[in-house]
Amino acid sequence: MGDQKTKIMFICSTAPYGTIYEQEAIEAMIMFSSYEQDISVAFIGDGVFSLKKGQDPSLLNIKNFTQTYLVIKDDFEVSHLYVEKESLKERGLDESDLITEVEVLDRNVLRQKMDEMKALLPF
Amino acid sequence: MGDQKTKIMFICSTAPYGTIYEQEAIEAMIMFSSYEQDISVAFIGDGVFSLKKGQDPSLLNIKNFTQTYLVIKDDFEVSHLYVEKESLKERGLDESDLITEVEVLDRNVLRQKMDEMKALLPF
Amino acid sequence: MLHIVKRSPYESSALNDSLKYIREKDILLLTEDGIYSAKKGGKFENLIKGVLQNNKVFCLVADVKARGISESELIENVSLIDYKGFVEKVCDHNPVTWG
Amino acid sequence: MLHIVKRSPYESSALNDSLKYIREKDILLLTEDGIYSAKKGGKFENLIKGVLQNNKVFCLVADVKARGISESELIENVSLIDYKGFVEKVCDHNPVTWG
Amino acid sequence: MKFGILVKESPYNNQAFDSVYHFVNAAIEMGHEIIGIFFYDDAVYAGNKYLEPPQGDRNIKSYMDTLKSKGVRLVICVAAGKRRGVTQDTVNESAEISGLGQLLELSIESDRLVTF
Amino acid sequence: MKFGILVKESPYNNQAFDSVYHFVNAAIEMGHEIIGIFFYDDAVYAGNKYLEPPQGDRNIKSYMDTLKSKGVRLVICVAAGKRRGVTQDTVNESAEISGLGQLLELSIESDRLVTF
Repeated sequence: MGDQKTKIMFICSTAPYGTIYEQEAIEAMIMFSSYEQDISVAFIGDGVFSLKKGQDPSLLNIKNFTQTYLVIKDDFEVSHLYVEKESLKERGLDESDLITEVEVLDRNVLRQKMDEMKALLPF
Repeated sequence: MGDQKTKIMFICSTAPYGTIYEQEAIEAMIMFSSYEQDISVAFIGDGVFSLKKGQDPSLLNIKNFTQTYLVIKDDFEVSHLYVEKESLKERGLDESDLITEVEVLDRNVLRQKMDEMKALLPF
Repeated sequence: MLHIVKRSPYESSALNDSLKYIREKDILLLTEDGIYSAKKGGKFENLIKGVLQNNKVFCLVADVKARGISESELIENVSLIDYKGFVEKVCDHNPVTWG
Repeated sequence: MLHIVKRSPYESSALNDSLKYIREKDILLLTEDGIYSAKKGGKFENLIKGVLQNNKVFCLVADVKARGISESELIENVSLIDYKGFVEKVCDHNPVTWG
Repeated sequence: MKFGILVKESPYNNQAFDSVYHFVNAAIEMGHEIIGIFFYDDAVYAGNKYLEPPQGDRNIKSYMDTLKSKGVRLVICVAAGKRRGVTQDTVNESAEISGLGQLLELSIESDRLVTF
Repeated sequence: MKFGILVKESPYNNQAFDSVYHFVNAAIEMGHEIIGIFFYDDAVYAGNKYLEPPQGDRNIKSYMDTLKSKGVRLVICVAAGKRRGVTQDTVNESAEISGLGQLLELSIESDRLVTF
């Protein structure tokens, strides 16, 4: 696969639980991270809800898969977790509502990051 | 199934081709109509696009299933085809854009029809 | 009529579509991703407050808890119900599901 | 960047989401139910006209024909392309699909 | 009361079938009767007998079996199923394959038809 | 150019796989290389060998066979497939089952990755 790391961004824009996209996106992130590429994850739109504190899907018999984000940088070597500031605001959320430390970016800055990517994976 | 006819309304609110809902809704209408109940179909929202004149999905290798609406009242004894006026207007359409004769109703009137139904089937 | 909305209002027109058909004595029930409509401080707060002037609005508690929305984060006068409450509402009103 | 929008703008936020990220030199490609965005007289006519001031907007011809939208029903300056045109646009721009 | 259920969404892509499961369990516990669940559109995938969910994940097959054990009829639409590969050869033994007439019957015989 | 394709949507519920089919045929005709189509999420249902579409309807299985005959690799995600009952026992012979590493490889080896 060559020496240079490939820059890949997951664009997570769906809410958790109502659909499976975010759960299977995380499964992909975990697998990707073991190949030592440069993986980042951008949360925009409803994707920011995946990082909301206090999730407890036990009444639905669904596992809280978003807990993986707590360790995704340390255990799985994902390089960056970006959150779009405008999407947080529109949903009445701020950084203190999120389960883990992230880089909150203005939409314009996030767009510049997208321009650096080899591949964009929307989920 | 008793003597009284049951009033059932299909609420078609999805555009054709992009998803399969409208195609399978028609398959259900056809089957239902052979049981001599009182079946009506309401087109609201993007559902009105199913009745747009000039559809030709041959380039997609998809059949033009909406042609069924041309005969659904005569051949399949569907009682009513209702179209919501406001949805047409919002999409820049009017009655002359539609493939078949329908009853164009104000939303309020359509809502009153819904109140008379035993069961509402959204597609 | 019981209007069931199960999609996020941020990505789907389901909430708006339901509100076009809501009338006096109808109930709005938010389930699955639909519960985000009822979050305080979100984009739909004023819309839901408007609905509450004429209609009752319920959220399914299992869906609210799953998504980490605490009771204090819900718009005032939105009520929580469990699946049994959901069943009761369907007994009382003919249901229609949006989106 | 090539922004691909495949959902109806009337029921999905995909078009709006794409426009938040569109920048100079980007292209908007409407496919599948996304092509309804480009219909003259529809709710999104002004929005698309605004996009056209800075960006090119294309519709996939197979999807437009399927849905019975004639060329004269499309907003002016929206261009039709076939699948080969779609492939060419992807060659020229990194694609991102919305919704 | 007598309930009929129509489910249209794919069991893994959407939460819809989970909601059906919890709704139906609550209704039965309250003494209501579920006269049937009709699986249409992509919901027919719930009737596939080959599902092998990972441990700790939602188990659609066991949901089907539980509902069946409570006496709920699980009807997979024959036409929607055939198109999607859910047929007599591949259907979960808790489910049955039948025609759209069954959905009409649910609409007629139930006091309420609920769509998920 | 080298293209990689990711398809996420259910083949019957959505038009996505139809769009993939037409896009890929056009690209091949133009002399481009398709290094693979990765089926993820509900798109894995396209790999089921039991599909029996009605006459005159879209035929997902024949689309798969045609793409394969043109030399396109059709990769069904093993984890997404297992959950949904698309496994070694049920997979269409034109498709292969493999891991998410294949999607990463498409992202790296292709000039463009297109998502449907």
